[in-house]
Amino acid sequence: MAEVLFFIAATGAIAGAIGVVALRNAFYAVLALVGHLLSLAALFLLLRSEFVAAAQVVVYAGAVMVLYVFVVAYVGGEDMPIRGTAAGLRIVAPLFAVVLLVELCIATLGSGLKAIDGEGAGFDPAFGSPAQIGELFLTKFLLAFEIASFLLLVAAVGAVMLARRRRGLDEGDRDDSTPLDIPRPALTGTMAEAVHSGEATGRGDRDRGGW
Amino acid sequence: MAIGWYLAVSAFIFCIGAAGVVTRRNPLVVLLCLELMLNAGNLALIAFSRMHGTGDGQIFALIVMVVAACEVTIGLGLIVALYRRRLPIDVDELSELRG
Amino acid sequence: MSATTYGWLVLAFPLAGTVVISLLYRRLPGRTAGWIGTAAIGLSFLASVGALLALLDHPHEERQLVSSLYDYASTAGVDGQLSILIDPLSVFMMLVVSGVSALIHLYSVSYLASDRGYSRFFAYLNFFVFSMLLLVEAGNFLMLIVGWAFVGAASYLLISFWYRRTTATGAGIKAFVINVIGDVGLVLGTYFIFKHVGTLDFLATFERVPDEFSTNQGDLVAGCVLLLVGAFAKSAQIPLHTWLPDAMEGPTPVSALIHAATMVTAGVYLIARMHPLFEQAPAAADVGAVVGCLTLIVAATIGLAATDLKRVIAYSTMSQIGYMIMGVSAGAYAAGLFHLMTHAFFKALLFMAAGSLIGAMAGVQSLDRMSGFRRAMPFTFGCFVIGGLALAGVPPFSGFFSKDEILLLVGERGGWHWILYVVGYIGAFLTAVYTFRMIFRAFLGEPVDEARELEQGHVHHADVPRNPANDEEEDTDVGFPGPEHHIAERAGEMRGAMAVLAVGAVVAGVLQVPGTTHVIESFLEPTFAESRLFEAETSTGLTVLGLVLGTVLGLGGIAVAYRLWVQRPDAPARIRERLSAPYRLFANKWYFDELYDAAIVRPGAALGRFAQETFERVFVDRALIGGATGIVRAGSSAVRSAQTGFLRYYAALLLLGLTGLALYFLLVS
Amino acid sequence: MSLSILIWLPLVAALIGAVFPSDLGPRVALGGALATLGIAIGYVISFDRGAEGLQFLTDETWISELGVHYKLGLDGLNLFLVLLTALLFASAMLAANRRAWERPRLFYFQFALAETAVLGAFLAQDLALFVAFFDLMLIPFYFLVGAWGGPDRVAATTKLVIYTLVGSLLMLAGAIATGVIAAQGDAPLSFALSDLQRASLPEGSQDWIFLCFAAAFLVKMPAFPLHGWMPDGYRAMPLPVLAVFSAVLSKVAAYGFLRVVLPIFPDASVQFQELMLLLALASILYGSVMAFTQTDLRLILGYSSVAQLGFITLGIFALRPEGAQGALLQMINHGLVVAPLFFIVGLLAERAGGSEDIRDMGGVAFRAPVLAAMFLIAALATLAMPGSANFVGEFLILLGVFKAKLVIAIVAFTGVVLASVYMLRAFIRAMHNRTGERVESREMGLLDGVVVVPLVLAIVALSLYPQLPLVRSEDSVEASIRAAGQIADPPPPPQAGVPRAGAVPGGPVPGQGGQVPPGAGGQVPPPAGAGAPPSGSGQGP
Repeated sequence: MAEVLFFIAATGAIAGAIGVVALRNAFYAVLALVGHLLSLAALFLLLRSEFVAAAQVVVYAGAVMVLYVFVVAYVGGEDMPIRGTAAGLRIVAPLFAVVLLVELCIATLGSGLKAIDGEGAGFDPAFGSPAQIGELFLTKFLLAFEIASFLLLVAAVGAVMLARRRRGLDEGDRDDSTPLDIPRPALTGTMAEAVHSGEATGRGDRDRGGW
Repeated sequence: MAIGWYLAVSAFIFCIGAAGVVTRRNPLVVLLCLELMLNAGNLALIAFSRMHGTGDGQIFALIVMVVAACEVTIGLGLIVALYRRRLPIDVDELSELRG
Repeated sequence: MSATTYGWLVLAFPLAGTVVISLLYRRLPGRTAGWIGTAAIGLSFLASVGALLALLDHPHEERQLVSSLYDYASTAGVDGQLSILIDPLSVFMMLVVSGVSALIHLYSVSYLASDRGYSRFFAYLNFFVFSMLLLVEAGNFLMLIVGWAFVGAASYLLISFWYRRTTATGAGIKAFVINVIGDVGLVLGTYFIFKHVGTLDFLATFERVPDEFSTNQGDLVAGCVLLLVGAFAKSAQIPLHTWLPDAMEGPTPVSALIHAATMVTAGVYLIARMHPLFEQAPAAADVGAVVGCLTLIVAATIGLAATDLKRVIAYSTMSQIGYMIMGVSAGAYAAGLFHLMTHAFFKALLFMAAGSLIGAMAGVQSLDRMSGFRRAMPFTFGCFVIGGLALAGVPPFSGFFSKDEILLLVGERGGWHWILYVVGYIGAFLTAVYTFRMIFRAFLGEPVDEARELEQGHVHHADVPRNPANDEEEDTDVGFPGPEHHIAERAGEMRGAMAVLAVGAVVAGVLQVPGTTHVIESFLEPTFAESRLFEAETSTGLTVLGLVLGTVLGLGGIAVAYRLWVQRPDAPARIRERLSAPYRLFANKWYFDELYDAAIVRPGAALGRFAQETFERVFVDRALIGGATGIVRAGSSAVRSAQTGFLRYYAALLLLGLTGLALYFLLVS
Repeated sequence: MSLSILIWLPLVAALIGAVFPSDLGPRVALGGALATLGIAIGYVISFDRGAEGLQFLTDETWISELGVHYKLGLDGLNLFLVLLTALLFASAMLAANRRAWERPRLFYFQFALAETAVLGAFLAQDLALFVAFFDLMLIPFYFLVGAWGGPDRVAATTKLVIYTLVGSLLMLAGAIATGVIAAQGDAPLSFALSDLQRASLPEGSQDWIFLCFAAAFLVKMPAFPLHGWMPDGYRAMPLPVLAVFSAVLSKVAAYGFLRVVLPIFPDASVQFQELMLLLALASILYGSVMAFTQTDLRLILGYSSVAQLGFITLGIFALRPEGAQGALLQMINHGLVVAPLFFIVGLLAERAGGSEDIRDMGGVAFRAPVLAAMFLIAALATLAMPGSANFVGEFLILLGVFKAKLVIAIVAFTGVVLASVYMLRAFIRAMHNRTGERVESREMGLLDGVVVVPLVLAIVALSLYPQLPLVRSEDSVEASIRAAGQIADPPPPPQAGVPRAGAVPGGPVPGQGGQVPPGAGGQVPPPAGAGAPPSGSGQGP
């Protein structure tokens, strides 16, 4: 039974993954990813990680993916030709990917770890339960937990900062500056200035005398 | 099922994701591919967790999820900002930071 | 109070004067600064007298007192203390320095009255007196060097007192640099001696010298010659004399005080103070005697040809110091110091009179422009003549006795010292000639316009003040030199100061009349107690010969000058034509300035330019900097080309790296 | 109180200041610097001059696996350098407060970071910690020059950073090698200077490590011919920054020789003594000649610093107590004179239409007597006029060199003469002569005076009593050069006669002491009569 379920779920996950990479329409790609995530959640269940599976479905496939869908809807999921400016990458990249896959397979299968041929440790009813996870989070991994929560906070604030509407800039007005211009004050001295020294110094003659 | 199978699937998904990151030009899809790679990692972590019978791997997976969520918010925020400024939504065009 | 307490007081008054005047320079009305300065020096003189009296209370052999305030730099075997040495020699110098200084301060009170830099002048002048007193009271080499350099700095400040004149600042820097060369000589000499005796203290050094050094030992001779370099630089002896004529850029009281009476005689004091060293190193002492002799004759010849009033006196100063250096180097310590004292009197007097004359000429110093001031300025004329007679060595004026005593003692040494003796008398003759050339040209003859104006009761003032050295227009809005000129006939302070000095110049000789009085000699005896040369026997024959020779040469020189410049005014021009080669040599000051310019200044500047333009630019900037930054720049541009800005390219690189890494681990395991 | 407070206080104050509005922030940073100065003065007062070794020791294990300690301590070697650093940074902050800066909070943060780094480098008693602080110094100056400098600052910054970084990397390599080589055998890995000093390194490795350290220090000083970054760097730096850079940072390098190089690599120090002396001599002559040809006041002072640092190096590598004592005193002196001079350059430029070129100046002294007096005192001290503490420093340095290598000392005196030429030239061209075209002579304001006058008073005070630092540093300096000194100049055989010191006036009975070999004088303690002023007759009672 487990084998069948594994086979179905694994097929779904891989298919979803291929869909994400191959589909031209970004909206479809997002949907493919949702499918992939659900399949993955099934795999987690097979590994007896109920809590993670639930989190995967609720948080990931639910909340995060909704965010994607919103953005796709906002930005527009136009077709993007899958071809590189550097055309070579199109051939080279999958090649490397395949090589990497082969290597990983060799690594896992040839590692000689006896344990990976088994089905894992013996059955423990507490394994993967919310209680166990919660306890771990609040004891052994408390610091990681706190840092993660802080990271989330920062990310939330950062996202707001990035995507907020700038004052004085009407919808549709063109803002010529790139985001990179804003944190850099005039003439801080970029590496370009340094390397072509002399070119970038025209504006530099502020008052030298006095203090 | 042997743990090795899960690991194989994980490797497969990881490589698909990696190939996607390299070949796709739409930053949105690049982000999706990154999610694939992260999830592949998660799968491996959970498989090992199962193998050892301890919860540590699951904790790792959850933290990875948190990081992924953060990455998504920032990434998507960037995409929205790009769109606002009428910049091309295309990683090849956004090459301002070259040396 | 003990003698050393008086010694500290002597130092404290001028220093306090400097500090008070500097801090209050803005709030001192009128001539207050001048009176404060004069009072400080006057008190210092009184303290010197106190030190003298206190010292005389001590028995003869206990008249060398050391007092130390604190450790100044005492580390790693160096024992530098802030200590003074009170002995007859230093008291003698203190009296001369503070006495003459007090009079010159008094003179300056009115001489500089209209100058905007009035307070500054007295602050500097007081500082100078402090430094000079520190020099003569120093109890060890370190303090001596400090005083030595301080007087140099004060001299610099006062030479370039009218600092809007580029000639003054140029002269100042020249004086300072040559003095620094002297300081270096002094320091190096100290090293040579310190290396052996292991102490900086004078008395301890002198005691150890006979044990540590054999006669004419290499290090001692080297040390003494280097000390002499210091003495030559300070006392304007050949070859380090070129700064002194230029130093006449300073106000005339400065020339009187620093460049005639006190500072330039420091070299004489130094040799006298170091006599235990020089007696152990006769070779070095001979160098001093020869250089002194050379200087006295060279300076006298230049004095014959110079036309600037103050420079003539300056060259005569050089020449007279040559006598002193020759004297103390040859062992005639008391005579040399006696001449130092009488010279301080009559030379300061001459400079003061010259200052008065220059005031009447509205700042002009050229002898060619002066004539016939006798009736317009009787007092100045009188002082000038007294000073001139003393300088020329006419009996019974003071200079006669002191100069003849030096030459007598030099002659007594015998051997090759006879050459010095003869040259000394030739110099004495030339001295009389150029001194009275100056007096006759300035005071006799047809009165010039300025003199006529003065006879009608009005001091001449130029419409546009000009720098006498290069005829540049003065910066009148600045206020220094001041717009008003002052002459002795109109200013009581100037007259008073000059009168006292004139009396000194006339009567000081009685202190040391050959065969009769020995005031100076017996007073100085404790300092030179262990000297082998101090109490030299003099033969009566030589003494009488010297007195007669001195009188004849002095009067003869005056007669020659009278004949040439009064009776036959066209004669000098003819002589000049007939002897054009020596004349050019003298008028161009033996080409010393040109020589230094060609040998040191210009090569130095060329080296600087080479370093600046070639070495710095080519080697340091191109090769070293260019090399280092070039490598980094090339490296950075190589790395930069990898930064294409394409995200996917970076991702592919990551992937490549990952693949490679995995491969590596596979192969390794 | 811990030395850590001294080090980190400025930085903390600047961080607190960064929270305040930008007009108050600088004041807070300044307050931090002043408080640091107060603490430093407190340390000088409570310093026990009789005690041996380090005082106020802080010793924490920092990275235990590598044997790196967070070890701080004060001794005679760094006591006054710390005070100098605190004093000059306080003055420079005060000077900086006189004008507005763009992004002031960032500026003061960098400034305070620099102070922290310099203090750390002076106080560190662990080689790794020293290297860390030494390299940390570069970071704030990179920003201070790069962001707030004058024209061409980017090129100047690049030069400065690349050049000094190369030296720093060499030093890092040398430091690691020192620790590793010293730990061979059963000794545990440790970077504490005291441990390294005990473990004597083999001569072969000493040599190349010495060269690494020397390169770093000589670049930082800068010494000829590694001074290439100096002209551009000096031209570009804002003046308050330049004042501390020139006054303090170069001293860290010279201090490094005394603290690190001589005790740990004594054999190599002796091996390369002549090379270092010749380099120092070249620095003196070259710096002096160049200072004479420059017209930009900054560069005159810059090249004069090259020459002065040459003297300091000369004193250190005389490998004699006099020389090293003089070098240490001269470090303090040079810092004290060059900082006010740079502030005065700023004041002069204000009066000369913004130009710092002496050709555009002249006649400034007329209405500014106080300014002129300050400039004059600082200039005379710079040219080491006897009576200044600088002279005492140079006297001791050259005495040390004189005893070690006579010819070098004599040639080095040329530098003394040249110094008087270039410093007076600068003074006269700026202050005297006719008024320049755009010059407006006016007295310095009260606040300018608050910056400059205390420093000049410090110069005067030190000139009156140079013994103040000398007596405190004597033992430490002696300990620092002992190893190298013994190799260079083995102590004379014991039958060298009666020790001669202790006999100041009133001294030995004539004929008591025989011939003492030259050099014996260097090892003897100061005269016994040090405390009690000898008075009375030399002839004996």
